[in-house]
Amino acid sequence: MGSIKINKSLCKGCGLCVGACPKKILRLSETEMNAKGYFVTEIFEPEKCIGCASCAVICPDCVIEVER
Amino acid sequence: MGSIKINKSLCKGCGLCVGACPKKILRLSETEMNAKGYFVTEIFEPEKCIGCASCAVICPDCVIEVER
Amino acid sequence: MAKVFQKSSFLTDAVLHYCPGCGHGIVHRLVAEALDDIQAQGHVIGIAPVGCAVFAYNYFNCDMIEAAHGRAPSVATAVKRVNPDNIVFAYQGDGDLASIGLCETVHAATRGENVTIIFINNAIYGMTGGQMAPTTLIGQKTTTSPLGRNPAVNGNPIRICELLSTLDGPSYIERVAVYDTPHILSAKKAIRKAFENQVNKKGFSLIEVLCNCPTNWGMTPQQSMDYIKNDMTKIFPLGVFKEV
Amino acid sequence: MAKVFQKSSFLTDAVLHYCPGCGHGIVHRLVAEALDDIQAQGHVIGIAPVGCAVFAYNYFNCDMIEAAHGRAPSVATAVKRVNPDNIVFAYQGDGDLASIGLCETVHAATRGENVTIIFINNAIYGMTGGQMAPTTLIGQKTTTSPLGRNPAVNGNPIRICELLSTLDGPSYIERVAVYDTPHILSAKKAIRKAFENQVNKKGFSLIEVLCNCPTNWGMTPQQSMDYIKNDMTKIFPLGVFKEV
Amino acid sequence: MQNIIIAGFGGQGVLSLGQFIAYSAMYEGKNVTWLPSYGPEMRGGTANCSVVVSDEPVASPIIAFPDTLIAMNKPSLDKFVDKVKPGGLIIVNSSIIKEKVKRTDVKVCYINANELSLQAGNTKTANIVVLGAFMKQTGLFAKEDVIKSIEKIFAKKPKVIPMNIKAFEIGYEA
Amino acid sequence: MQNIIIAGFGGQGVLSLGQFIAYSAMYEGKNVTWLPSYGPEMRGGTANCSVVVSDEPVASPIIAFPDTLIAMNKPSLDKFVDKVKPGGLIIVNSSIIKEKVKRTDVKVCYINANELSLQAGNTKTANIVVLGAFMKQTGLFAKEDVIKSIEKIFAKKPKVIPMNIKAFEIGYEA
Amino acid sequence: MSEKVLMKGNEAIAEAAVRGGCRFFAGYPITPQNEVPEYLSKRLPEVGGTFIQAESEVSAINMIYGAASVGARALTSSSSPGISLKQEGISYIAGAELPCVIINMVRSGPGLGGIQPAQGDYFQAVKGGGHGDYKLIVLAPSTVQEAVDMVYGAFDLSEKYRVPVLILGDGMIGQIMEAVSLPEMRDISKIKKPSWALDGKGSGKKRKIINSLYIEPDVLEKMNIKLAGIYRQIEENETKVEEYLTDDATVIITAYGTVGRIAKSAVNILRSKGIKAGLIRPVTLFPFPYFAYEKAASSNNVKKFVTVELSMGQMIEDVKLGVNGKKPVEFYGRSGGNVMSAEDIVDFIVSKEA
Amino acid sequence: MSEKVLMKGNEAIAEAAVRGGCRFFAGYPITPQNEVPEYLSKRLPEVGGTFIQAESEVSAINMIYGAASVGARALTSSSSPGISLKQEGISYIAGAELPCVIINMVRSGPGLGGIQPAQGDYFQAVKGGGHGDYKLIVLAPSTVQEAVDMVYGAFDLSEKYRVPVLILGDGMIGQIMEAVSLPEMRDISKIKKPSWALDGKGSGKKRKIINSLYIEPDVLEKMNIKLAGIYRQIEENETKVEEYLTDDATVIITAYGTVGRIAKSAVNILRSKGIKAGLIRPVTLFPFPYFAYEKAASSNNVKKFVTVELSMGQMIEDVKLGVNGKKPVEFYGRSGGNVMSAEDIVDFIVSKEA
Ligand SMILES: Cc1ncc(C[n+]2csc(CCOP(=O)(O)OP(=O)(O)O)c2C)c(N)n1
Ligand SMILES: Cc1ncc(C[n+]2csc(CCOP(=O)(O)OP(=O)(O)O)c2C)c(N)n1
Ligand code: SF4
Ligand code: SF4
Ligand code: SF4
Ligand code: SF4
Repeated sequence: MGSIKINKSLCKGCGLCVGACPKKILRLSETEMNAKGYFVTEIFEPEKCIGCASCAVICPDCVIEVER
Repeated sequence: MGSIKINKSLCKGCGLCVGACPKKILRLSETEMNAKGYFVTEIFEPEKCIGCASCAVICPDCVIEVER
Repeated sequence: MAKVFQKSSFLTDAVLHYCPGCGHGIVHRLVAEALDDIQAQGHVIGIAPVGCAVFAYNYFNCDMIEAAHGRAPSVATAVKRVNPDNIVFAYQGDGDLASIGLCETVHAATRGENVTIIFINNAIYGMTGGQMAPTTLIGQKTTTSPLGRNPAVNGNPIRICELLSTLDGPSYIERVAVYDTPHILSAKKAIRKAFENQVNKKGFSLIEVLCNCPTNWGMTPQQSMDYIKNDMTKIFPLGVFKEV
Repeated sequence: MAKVFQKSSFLTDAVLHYCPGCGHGIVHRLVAEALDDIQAQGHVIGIAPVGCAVFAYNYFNCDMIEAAHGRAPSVATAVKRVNPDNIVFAYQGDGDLASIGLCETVHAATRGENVTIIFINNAIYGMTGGQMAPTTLIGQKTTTSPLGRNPAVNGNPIRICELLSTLDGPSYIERVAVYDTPHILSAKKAIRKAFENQVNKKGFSLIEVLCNCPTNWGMTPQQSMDYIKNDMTKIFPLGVFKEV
Repeated sequence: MQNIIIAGFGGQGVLSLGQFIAYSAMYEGKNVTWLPSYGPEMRGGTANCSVVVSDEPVASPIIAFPDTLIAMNKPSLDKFVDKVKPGGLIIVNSSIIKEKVKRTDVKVCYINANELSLQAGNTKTANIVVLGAFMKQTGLFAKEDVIKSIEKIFAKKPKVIPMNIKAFEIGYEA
Repeated sequence: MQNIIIAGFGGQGVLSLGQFIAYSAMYEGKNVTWLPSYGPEMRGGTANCSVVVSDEPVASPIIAFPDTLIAMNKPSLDKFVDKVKPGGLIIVNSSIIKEKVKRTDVKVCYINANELSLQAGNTKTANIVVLGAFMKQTGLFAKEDVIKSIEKIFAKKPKVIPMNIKAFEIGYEA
Repeated sequence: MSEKVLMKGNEAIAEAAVRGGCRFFAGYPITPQNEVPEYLSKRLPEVGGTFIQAESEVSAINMIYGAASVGARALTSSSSPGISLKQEGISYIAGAELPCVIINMVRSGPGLGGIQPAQGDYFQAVKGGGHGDYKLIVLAPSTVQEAVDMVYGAFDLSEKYRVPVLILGDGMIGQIMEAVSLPEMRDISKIKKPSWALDGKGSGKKRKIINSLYIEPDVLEKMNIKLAGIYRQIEENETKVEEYLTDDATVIITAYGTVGRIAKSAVNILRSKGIKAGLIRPVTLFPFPYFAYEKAASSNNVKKFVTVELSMGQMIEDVKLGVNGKKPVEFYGRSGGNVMSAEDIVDFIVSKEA
Repeated sequence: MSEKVLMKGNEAIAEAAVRGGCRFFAGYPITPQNEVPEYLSKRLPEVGGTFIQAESEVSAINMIYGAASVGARALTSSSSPGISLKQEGISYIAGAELPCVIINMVRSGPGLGGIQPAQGDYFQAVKGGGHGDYKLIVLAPSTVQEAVDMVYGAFDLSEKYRVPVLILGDGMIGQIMEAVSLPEMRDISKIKKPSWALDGKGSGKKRKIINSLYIEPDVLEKMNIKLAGIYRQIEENETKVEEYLTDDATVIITAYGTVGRIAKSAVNILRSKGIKAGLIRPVTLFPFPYFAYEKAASSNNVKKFVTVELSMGQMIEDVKLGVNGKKPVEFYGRSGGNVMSAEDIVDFIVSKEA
């Protein structure tokens, strides 16, 4: 139904998207750190994404692009 | 019933007391000028004074003392 | 016969420098009488503004501070905090309080400083010769709104009582007027209550007094009193805006 | 599949310097999107404040002016008067707008200047490291109210929307919040309407955005969003306060 | 060069009297400065101005020792009487100042301007009456030129011109 | 005299690492200055501080050429590596900095502080691990004295003292 | 040049500003400059300009910052305490390289002080009352005509260097009436808006930003060095001084602004008494005409300098820096709003000669 | 003197103020001095004092005016832009002869500038950024210990003359940590409130008034003359300077505040290279130790002076006034927040020698 593109280099690992996703399919990585030193967000069940853009709307850093 | 004392040297001839007096017994003199160059207020029917202090209450310069 | 009216001992002997018929003199007396009434003599500190009342320190018979233009609320705040047992009041015009000093006014109010502010709203800058004030009425001619205040260009009058009443800090806000004897007597009551509130540590109080400036309004003193009554009170309604 | 969400072209490529989870980034995007929506590109001048958003001139993809602390409303006033065809907005924090710049805010509002102000109320001084703001909640700990804001000592929070709504100048005053997606979407609507009002020459509009500062609140971003929802909105109720 | 100080109560028109002299000077092609005293009080209090008329550009507009003093009230006379240069002129508004100048080394001209102004129809023209007296005494400018200045100055209020010319002439003849 | 620059990301504890050295110096009766860089950003960005330890009163707290550089991340190493005095010391947090220092005229000590700190029980003590390594390498103060400083500094939070002493010793022995 | 008209300094200055292209004024009432805003409140709307009575001097100077940012020829006017309040804003304007014209009709201080003429704000004007390294171009008119001409040209000057111009007057120049020739009205449509001025059209690479924040020390240092370079250029090109009978003078009186003209009278009187006096009157206070003092100090005729100010002694420091120890520099000042007459200056000098 | 403690400059200063009797603080946040208000927001209530975070710097300085009027030992603190906003208030305080202590932790300017250490506010501090003829006592600490000692004594000094004291620091002195001995806590109950301080008891002839308005020029002039007399006394009694190895020096480096200590390192390095350098470090900037320069300039050893500042050159004017043309005065400065190292100064001097 939907898909998101995470620009990980911009992510600050704030986790707001994680809380905002109605499908609860986002989480902060425990291993992947970007150049800024943040553990970035990741989508672990991308097939469940409904493209609602909740994550993108709350992301303060325009990290996420959404398609539907 | 009442009586007023006008400290003419302080009077600025603004005429507010004239308007405030319910008995209409005050007026600005046309002849008596004080040292500051103002035509001062005067009471022309002192016997009618009821000592209500309206004149004194509105006088900005504490020119009038009232007894009753 | 007994004296029913004489000059308050809270006023000095200095001759007021105000223009003939100027309401500043009336309000000075009311403040003095209110302080008399609450027997404040010996523990009062007053703050004079920059405006026609700049020489107020010559007139009130108590310790006085001459503040910078608009900053009396800040000065009063500090004085009261340092000397909480003193009765502290500021006496300010509309340019002083509502224009340059608005930030200080609102913040002293929201802090709920336990001081009393006497706010003379004469809708004009008297001292500097009749420029537009933040409280100048729409249509009113001043030296800097020569065609009459036009809201599109010069903005709208500020209603200080209404504005301050949105804050939690103030304990007592009332607007009064001095255009005739009954209103002068009510004004006195309001001022006295404001001081009583301070004694009772209720916090910030402000009394807005609608006042005249015959000189810069270009009117006789009596006309100017009528203008307060007929025109000013329409925009600035009298009454208690906050009391806690 | 079509793009349903991508970065607004009204934002530059510069990487935001804000802390992780800071709502400034969200509101930047909303402002940009609103300007996109009304197709303002090519005639916008923005004013950045002094505060965490001090670098906003790097982020909005339009002509920008960096104002002195608190003075953005004065700068905006002048810009709009000189260039009435530009869309002029100021973006200000609570220290900037409600503390040092309160006088400028109220006077631009009462003049009814046809500008739009985006007011970020995060209840703290972010940039300088977490001092008390005029909007800090009672009990809230900051570096200058280390025991929690105590109204008797530190005063009470100021409600800007309520205060400005007592004036005749403003045409549109609303308070919104960005603590979750639905509220972010409403916030966007309000901001867009404020800009539309400017286009329609309705006069002064201000949107207060309840925002977070996880860093200086000492919370995680998500906790800080919950704090807006549960605590801030109690003191600062959301809604339209004025619309003409 | 003529250095003139004009002083009196606020409201007596001392500033505009000075301006009349200044305008006349300008219309005659002279250099002139007019410098008012200014105070914080709106009404009442005293006012004065200094007028310097000169063929050369005026260097200092400040007058320490006037050639002429026009005193419209007592305090003003008292304040400036001793500053007038020996051989100078003092014009005294005798409607208001009842006493005489004691100095013998100056010329003194008494003029009851308030009363005379009534003849012109309005006490507001008392200062113009004095202007007339001043011009007569000093012969600084031709009478016709001053009248022309009055006409120019009042060009926007033509109604008051005759009254002011009359006042001027009364003062000139007095 | 020892001039030390400590640099890394904000949040890596570089400022407090510098303070530990400064406290130890003071407790040993030395003169010391600790000077942080400070920036406008609340989170992220880089941070560094300069510590000067001296028997004499410290004149300049500004270090142009440090005796020792403690680099907690790559940008910091790059920024300061060439400033270190020949014969000086560079301590590199090799948990984060993967490459080697190319200079051959300085002593370089690599320490994987983040991993080692886990042994102490908390990655927050990575800076204390580095402190240990620094003390071992420079022998600036006696080990016992530094431990005493740690105890003093944390006097108000006694719970964390053992963990920090452990981290220090891990670093010292590494 | 038109027919001469008799005008008050304040009004003449206001009219000259309009004729010089001023289309924006923001200010706050204060004696003794009120005629400037009062005049402009009527005049500016007539020419399509904007007059705003700001809520304070702080707001006014920031309005000037805004108006200048979008290329308007912007003017503000005040007197001493009000100018003090503007110091932060002035520093911002200087830091952002915005042109504008600021008038200070100086009154007596410190504090609320008095409202009579004074020159106690020399240091503030010339050394910088605000924070940081910046300069204003400071012009000191001694006659209304000079004030008119200065103000008329001030916008061009300010735009040329992107440095604010301060007209340092005093209550006297504001209140005096003199006959002036007003320069002709400039056709504002022919004055090009500066290329850096914002118009809202910016986006992407063509975005324009007005700013004084340079968080990187190296960048800010470059800016400081750039500004210093501009100030040096101004010193080279714009320094103006009036010298009067200095060639054979043994005593050099030096004074600026209205005191300059009083001092000129004093020179005349002294000469009539056989004392060879001369006058150096700085017309620009920044840039200061140090060279005139250097030259005079090197002359064998000159025995000493006498600095005359309406202050306790401020410009005298610059005079001394110019004289550089070569000759004695004396001081005669009045303050508090008292203005010396030419005779007072003469007395001072004669008494010292004796 | 107690055991030494390691403290940040800002905090040490705040504690020293409290120990010196400070019981009132009003200020507004600004980097790099925030630790002063933050520390005091906790500390002052502990000792029964008042801490107010004012709504602006303008309000803060007027709170100081109020607190000082009633005899409190009042302190405010800010950094450059904030100090600019305080100029009107400072002029009022000086005009009303109120004692107080003002801290400026200078950052780089002009305008918003940057937040790193600078000395670009020298003119503002020393010549008077506000309007009118007034002076502040300006103290420039070069170490945290000196700052502590200065602040501790500043209230006494300020009350003695009824002249405000300005501590001119910079971001570096505020942020640096050094070991300091804190002076003992003064018993505030033993510090007598000044007799002129208001207490509300006044009436009739015993009324007390705090004021800076003197509408009569003669009265204001007397006030100006009185103040000038006080400033002269201060010059006589309070001028302080540190001289280091000046006796045989051929090059005199001169610098104040934190740059003074950097310059001291430079002197040491230069001496190790065989160049006989010495240092004059003004400890008081007003009163300025002109005499130290006069003396050095008269010495045959001294070939030149080098003024080192974190500015484009401000104190150099006072140095020149002291040297009075007798020897050349060179300038080495950094700005924008860049701070020179001792080596930089050495390089500058060595390069000029070559
Ligand atoms: C900083 C500053 N700005 C301006 C002034 C000039 N000024 C003196 S009184 C005044 C306004 C007075 O108006 P208001 O407060 O309404 O009082 P009023 O004279 O009408 O009683 C102004 C602007 C000043 N003294 N200081
Ligand atoms: C005149 C002046 N005073 C103080 C400062 C310091 N300062 C910078 S940002 C700021 C406050 C920022 O708080 P706020 O406006 O709430 O914005 P936030 O950082 O929370 O977004 C202050 C006081 C300054 N730059 N200029
Ligand atoms: S678009 Fe919606 S469903 Fe998909 S990840 Fe984002 S929030 Fe979750
Ligand atoms: S909201 Fe944005 S910045 Fe925050 S974790 Fe998600 S993608 Fe990253
Ligand atoms: S100018 Fe107006 S306010 Fe001032 S004294 Fe006169 S009448 Fe009163
Ligand atoms: S300090 Fe607060 S307001 Fe500022 S960027 Fe960080 S989170 Fe946002």
